[in-house]
Amino acid sequence: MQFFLEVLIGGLLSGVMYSFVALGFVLIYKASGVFNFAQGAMVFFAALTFVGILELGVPFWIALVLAFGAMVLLGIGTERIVLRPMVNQPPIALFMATIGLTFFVEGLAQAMWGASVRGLDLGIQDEPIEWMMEATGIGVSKFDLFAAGVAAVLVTALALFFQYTRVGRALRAVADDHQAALSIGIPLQTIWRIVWAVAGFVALVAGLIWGARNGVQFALTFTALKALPVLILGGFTSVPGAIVGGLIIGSSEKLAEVYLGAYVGGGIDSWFPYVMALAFLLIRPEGLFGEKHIDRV
Amino acid sequence: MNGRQIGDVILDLQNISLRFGGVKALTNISFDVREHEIRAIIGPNGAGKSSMLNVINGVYHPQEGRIVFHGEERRRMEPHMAAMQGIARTFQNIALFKGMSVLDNIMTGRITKMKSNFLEQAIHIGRAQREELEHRRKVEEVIDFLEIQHIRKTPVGRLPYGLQKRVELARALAAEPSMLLLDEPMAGMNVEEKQDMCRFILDVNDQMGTTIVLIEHDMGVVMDISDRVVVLDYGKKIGDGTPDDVRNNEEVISAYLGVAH
Amino acid sequence: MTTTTHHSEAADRYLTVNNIEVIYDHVILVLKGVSLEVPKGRIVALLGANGAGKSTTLKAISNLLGAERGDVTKGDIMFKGTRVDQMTPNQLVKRGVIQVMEGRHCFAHLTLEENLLTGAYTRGISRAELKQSLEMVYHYFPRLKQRRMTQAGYTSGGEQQMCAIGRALMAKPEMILLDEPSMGLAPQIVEEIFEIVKDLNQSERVSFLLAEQNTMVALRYADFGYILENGRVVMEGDAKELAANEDVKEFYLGLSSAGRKSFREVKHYRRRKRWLS
Amino acid sequence: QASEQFIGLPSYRVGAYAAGGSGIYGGWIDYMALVNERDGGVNGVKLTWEECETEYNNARGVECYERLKSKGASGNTVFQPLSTGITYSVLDKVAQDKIPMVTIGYGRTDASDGRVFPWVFPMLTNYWSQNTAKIKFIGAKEGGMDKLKGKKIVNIYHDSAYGKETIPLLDAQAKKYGFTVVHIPVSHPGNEQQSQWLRVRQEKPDWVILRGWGVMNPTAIKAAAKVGFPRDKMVGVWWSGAEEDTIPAGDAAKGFIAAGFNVAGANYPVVKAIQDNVYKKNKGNMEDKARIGSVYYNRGVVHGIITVEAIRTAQAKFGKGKVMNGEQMRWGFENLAIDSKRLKELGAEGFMPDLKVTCLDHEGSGKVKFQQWDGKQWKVLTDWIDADKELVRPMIEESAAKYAKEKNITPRDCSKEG
Amino acid sequence: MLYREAGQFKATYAADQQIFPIRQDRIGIQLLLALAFVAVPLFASEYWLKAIMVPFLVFSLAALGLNILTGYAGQLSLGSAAFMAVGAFASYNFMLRIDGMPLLVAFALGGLMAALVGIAFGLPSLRIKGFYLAVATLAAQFFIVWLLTKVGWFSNDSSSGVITAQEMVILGYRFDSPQAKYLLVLSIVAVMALMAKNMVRSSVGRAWMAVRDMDVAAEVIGIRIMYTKLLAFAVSSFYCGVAGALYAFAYLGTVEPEGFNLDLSFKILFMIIIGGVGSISGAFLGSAFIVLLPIFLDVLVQDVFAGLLSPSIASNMQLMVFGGLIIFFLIVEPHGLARLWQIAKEKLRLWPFPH
Ligand SMILES: Nc1ncnc2c1ncn2[C@@H]1O[C@H](COP(=O)(O)OP(=O)(O)OP(=O)(O)O)[C@@H](O)[C@H]1O
Ligand SMILES: Nc1ncnc2c1ncn2[C@@H]1O[C@H](COP(=O)(O)OP(=O)(O)OP(=O)(O)O)[C@@H](O)[C@H]1O
Ligand SMILES: [Mg+2]
Ligand SMILES: [Mg+2]
Repeated sequence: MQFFLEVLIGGLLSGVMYSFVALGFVLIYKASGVFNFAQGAMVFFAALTFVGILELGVPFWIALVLAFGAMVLLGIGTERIVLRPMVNQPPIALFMATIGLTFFVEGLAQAMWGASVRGLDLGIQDEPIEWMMEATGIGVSKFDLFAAGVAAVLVTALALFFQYTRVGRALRAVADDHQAALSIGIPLQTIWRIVWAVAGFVALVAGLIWGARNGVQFALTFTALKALPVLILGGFTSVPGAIVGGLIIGSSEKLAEVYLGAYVGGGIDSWFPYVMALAFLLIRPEGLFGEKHIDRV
Repeated sequence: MNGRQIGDVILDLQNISLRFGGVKALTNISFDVREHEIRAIIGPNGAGKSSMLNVINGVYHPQEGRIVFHGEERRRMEPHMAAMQGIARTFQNIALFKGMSVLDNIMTGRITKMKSNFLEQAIHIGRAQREELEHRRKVEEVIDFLEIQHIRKTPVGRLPYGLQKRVELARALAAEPSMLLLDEPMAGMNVEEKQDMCRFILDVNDQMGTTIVLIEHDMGVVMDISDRVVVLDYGKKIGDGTPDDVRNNEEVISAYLGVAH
Repeated sequence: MTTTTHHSEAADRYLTVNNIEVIYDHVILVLKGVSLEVPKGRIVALLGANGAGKSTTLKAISNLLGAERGDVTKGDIMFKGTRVDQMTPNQLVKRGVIQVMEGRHCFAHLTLEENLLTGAYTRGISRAELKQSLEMVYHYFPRLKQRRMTQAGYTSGGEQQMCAIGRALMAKPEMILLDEPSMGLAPQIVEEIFEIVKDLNQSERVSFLLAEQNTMVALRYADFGYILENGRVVMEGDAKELAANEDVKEFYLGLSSAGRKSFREVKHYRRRKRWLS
Repeated sequence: QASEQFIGLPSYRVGAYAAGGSGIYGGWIDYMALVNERDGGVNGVKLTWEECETEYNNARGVECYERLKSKGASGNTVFQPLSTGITYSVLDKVAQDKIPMVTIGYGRTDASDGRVFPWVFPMLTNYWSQNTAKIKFIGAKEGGMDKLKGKKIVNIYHDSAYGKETIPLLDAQAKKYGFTVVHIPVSHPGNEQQSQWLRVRQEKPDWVILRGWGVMNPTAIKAAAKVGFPRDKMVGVWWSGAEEDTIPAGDAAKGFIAAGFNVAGANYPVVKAIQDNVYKKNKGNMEDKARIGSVYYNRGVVHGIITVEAIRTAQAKFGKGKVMNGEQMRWGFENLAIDSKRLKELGAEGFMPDLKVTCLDHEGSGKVKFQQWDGKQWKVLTDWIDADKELVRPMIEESAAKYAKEKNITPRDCSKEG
Repeated sequence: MLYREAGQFKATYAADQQIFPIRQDRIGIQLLLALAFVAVPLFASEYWLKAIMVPFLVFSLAALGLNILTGYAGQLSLGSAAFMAVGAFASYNFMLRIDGMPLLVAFALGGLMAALVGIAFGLPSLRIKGFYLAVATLAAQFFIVWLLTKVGWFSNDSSSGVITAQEMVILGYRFDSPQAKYLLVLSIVAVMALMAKNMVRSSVGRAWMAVRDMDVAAEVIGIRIMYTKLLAFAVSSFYCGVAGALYAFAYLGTVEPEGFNLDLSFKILFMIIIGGVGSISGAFLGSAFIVLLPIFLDVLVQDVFAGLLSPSIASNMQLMVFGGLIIFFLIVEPHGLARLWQIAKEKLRLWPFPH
């Protein structure tokens, strides 16, 4: 039982880690109807830029601000060069454009900061909380708890932003119909810059947290892979969905690997999250919290 | 006035009720459609007219009520079954296949009549090729009839609204339906174009004997060309009868027509 | 070429379109030199058959063509003395020009009320003012109030049309470009909408440029009209004069010298004569 | 025109494996530059090379192979793909085109049987040899191979062809020495290993063998720290034993042990010579000079040494100062012998193992050293440890024979080779 | 004046329904085929045949398959590589385990296995749409690769999970020279491309497009959605399966399950989007773009810029330029290279008048 609990809690917490990346996807999807393939590359770029600046001897907080600045620039550049000429184009074309962006950002990151792998220390130990370990025998990492806290704050803030603010509403409108949004004077350019900047910020946070865990290296782009089932399960358009999806995927993936994996030779966490998400989708085709697809005749 | 004979009831809807969550789109509606007639459905916006058509061809499944088509009570039915039974329709918000040319759009209308399988089509000799030509001939007849020869190869997305409506009608006609459901076929047209459209509808009705169920907001059109009219308001039926009956029905006047026309 | 004679004061030079040419996709020439003018506080109707280029003209004015890969390649557009053809739609809306697009482009996943609220985006106003504007729209369209919490995607065609118009009103525009407002609306609502147009025009001095197929109603409410055919203005004049013109009567109003013909009696297609082809 | 020996370099400097690639190719190119700068080439034959970006992708690798094949004066004379996937993709082609393929510490294990694979040289050590050395090391730590009885070893492996390759061997060894082995796969990319390490904790093993790849390594080390498994009981393969694997894990990596057929450190004469003769003249390949002497860099130097020594060997037979073609190079590799004396001359004593390749045995060595991460750098822990050849060789021959049968290859008779 | 339809009147519908109704197009395609079948094998170097033409054709075939599913039937798939893997491993096993199995039959059976797997993973498409459907195909992608790695039987218990494709022999003729391999691949691809073109211009193709453009309306017209979607999955997977078999047999010779990873799936998706979604020629153009451009850039860097830039920067610059060009082409024409080509032709038709 204790082991079960430990696996469960570990799974829930690692699910939160996936949510960080999923959140970035949700933001951009919700605000422009674009599936941003470059999210993983942005996570990498953000973390690498931060560490790169840090290595120049810049203090932590200033480096953070500078890295955020770099993400804002990237967002503005993307809006100007990629999105603006492609207003009102089919989502698949925009999706492809973000793929081009992925190659560009990956190349840019490594051309700027080199290919070497770097460590990152946020000053929070990735070790079990001792008193809890002693009292219950269950190991819960301080770092994971910290990450969960950050995620909770982010998600709450973003969910409120989308639902209740003028800009949030405009973002959702843009996702529905670019041209109609333009026609009532919603400044697409500003909106997209805001969103990409916010998504850049989320990517930075995700990059820092994942980077502190596994090192700042190209593999950060792979985090996107883990985020996909989370995104799909929670729904492309739901901020809280990203978290709930993360929790479900994280915990079920771990439980499955531990309890089912042994029977089939293990390694099932490569596909289990997808099958899991699929099972949910068969019941709710738009994800748990996603907006229902409206098609009427 | 002309040779067509209005026949027996072929579609009988009895006590249909349809709800979407809390919204009652249709409440306890009964009406029938006779063979070869032009049956109009009118009513204010949101009255449930389009929903009614969707019930008839199986897109929506009413929670209550019976539908009898050609004497047979219909169980839950998928839309493509309705097409098989000879019901074709056009849509209020144009539902053409945007990525295809006009010709291809109309050709899809004949899909239920195609016999060759995909392997024959892949090889494209023998039956598949013959069939393709045969149906093309039929489609060209429709194209000639609706006078859209000049836009045959144009992608439908580029056409102005009015022509798109006509292409949609062509697609429906290509199926040689016995019953045609038209959802506001004349919206967004000027008088001249409406006249053309009326002519097409009347000719289809006359020459092919097609039964037509028509939703339209232009009272001039409705009153001129329909045989019987049913009036809906807030999902309820408030009138049913010949154009003249309906025109003089107090309830209909206050709910829909407004000041006398 | 288009020297409009009916209004001469400079203050009336409000919206002018000068000889514009529009090309879609770099190859499809749609407008071949269209000029028109909307004086302040007037209602101008833009009439014409399907595909004449009415919507294109409106989109050229509100600068929505870019999104459809269309380009204004010649001519210019002035609003209150400044050129506006290079402005973004956002800047135009801030200046008071807004378009209601053809085909009810509502935001399907937003509720009707949220749809309306987005309309006020450019104004950046307080909650109280917002509420007030909302009430104004609900006053014009009570049906919207009833269904305010429904997602627009699930409302009927007519409801969506009201939503689109209401949403534009939320921006408190000076000038509205209305594209086929009557399409798909029940007759009494069409009347209502035109009454609203008239009301706004008279009480708030909102100017209108409306593209309409329903020529009869349009000419009844408009002050002035242009007839567009094949991307060219083929006729213009006072609404009353136009309505009295024999050709217009026959081709756009369906009236012959013998009065209105029944739709059933129309026997042949395409009997038209064209001014230009 | 001076005679030039062309060497094609299918490199990868972008993407996920760029960190390793830039180190290895840096070291390799620097060593060749050293030979050119200091010695004027190999007996006067200058070395030239050209890179071709593979992105670690099989299809791109094949394209590079074909492109490089006809480059240079003599065409490419040795192909070293540095990727097991590409190795497999060009396996048939190298025999047809008569270009020797050298795969040092990766690639197809059973290609060590030179009778079936005359053109393939998985030199120094293959995965199976290395693995037996690892068990020897663990045995030594436990105080003798007999002490392994009853012990438990967890094998955490990358769930791929590469990762799975040592499973049969570990099972055989477990039987032989009486320990239990538990195999736990980690699916690619392996940036999340919570469940695997909870299982490790549950299993309470005495040792963990880490057969990792890329980001899987630091993640495993961190996860080990999280569940409290001692890092100095973790032994990694050489793809888990570079600075790139430990630095990202931070403090958690302290004590982690890894096998290697080359060691880290910039103090070896050969590395010094590169500094003096190449970097002083500003002709070095590394952008980040701090990485000179790192595990990957030094591995590149090993690649350089082996390539150059093979040219030398071939020239000794076919004519000093001549440009060797692919067939001659093959002979050079097959008769390559670098003893400790030669290693000393090269300034690489202790830097890499001595080796002697034969027709039968294309591996030529099988020795590895173990290094431990002290939190800042790798420290050599042991001397060269030999593989358990009695165990490995029959398995290699069996596997090679199966391949020969499948492909209708008649193995060479090595007694007839000269 | 070279490219004109004028004066070419179609007297019959049969003439109008030819694959290439315009004479210049017909001549063009004949020239292209002559070039591909005669000139290329005669004049192209071994490098070109082996390293460029064969992979280009194989990827074109896979892209063709994906284009049927995604471009024509509108079902987004990220599992093409997995279906290729099924084709490759199935063909290998048919050849291995059944004595005297003819090569082409093995390819077809490989494709058929892929089609079956495709149908199984296509089932969710009846309920799930758009990007959400991608998850089903992703599940296929990861599950199939996992299964091929995990179950030794598929790779004939090779210790490394790698299979080595058998030699290609048809009726006693050994296809081992680069020319022979190229011609074999070219013939298969040409025939399958023709069949694809026939399908998409017949009623199956129209049914696919109808489902893609508006599935509710399609159903109302009488199209059976389930059958149509699953057929698209089956045909598409068949194409991918055959492409996978060719990838193993004619191109690499030796393949491992990991070679068919998500990256490859994405690559094929890139091809159809860049080439043109819903276009047969787009599959070829896209494949050319994605396969050739990086090579071209690399050659350019090695030959022209070598020494000017540090190798890492040069490599990363290639990546950036590649990404930039993708964006550039999409901005110029969001509907892909095939559409760009079409517009060019349209302009040519109007030339010298601008409109
Ligand atoms: N799929 C659906 N989900 C939820 N509500 C629906 C749905 N379809 C229709 N409705 C509701 O049912 C009511 C009737 O809609 P319907 O489209 O039938 O009206 P209509 O009579 O065709 O109106 P109009 O003339 O404006 O087209 C509307 O209030 C609409 O919002
Ligand atoms: N995005 C587009 N791409 C290419 N051609 C277009 C596009 N939009 C419109 N057109 C063409 O431009 C011409 C004018 O279209 P427009 O929509 O302006 O006509 P309209 O007068 O508004 O017609 P309707 O009354 O049917 O709405 C039409 O011939 C149409 O085919
Ligand atoms: Mg309706
Ligand atoms: Mg219009």
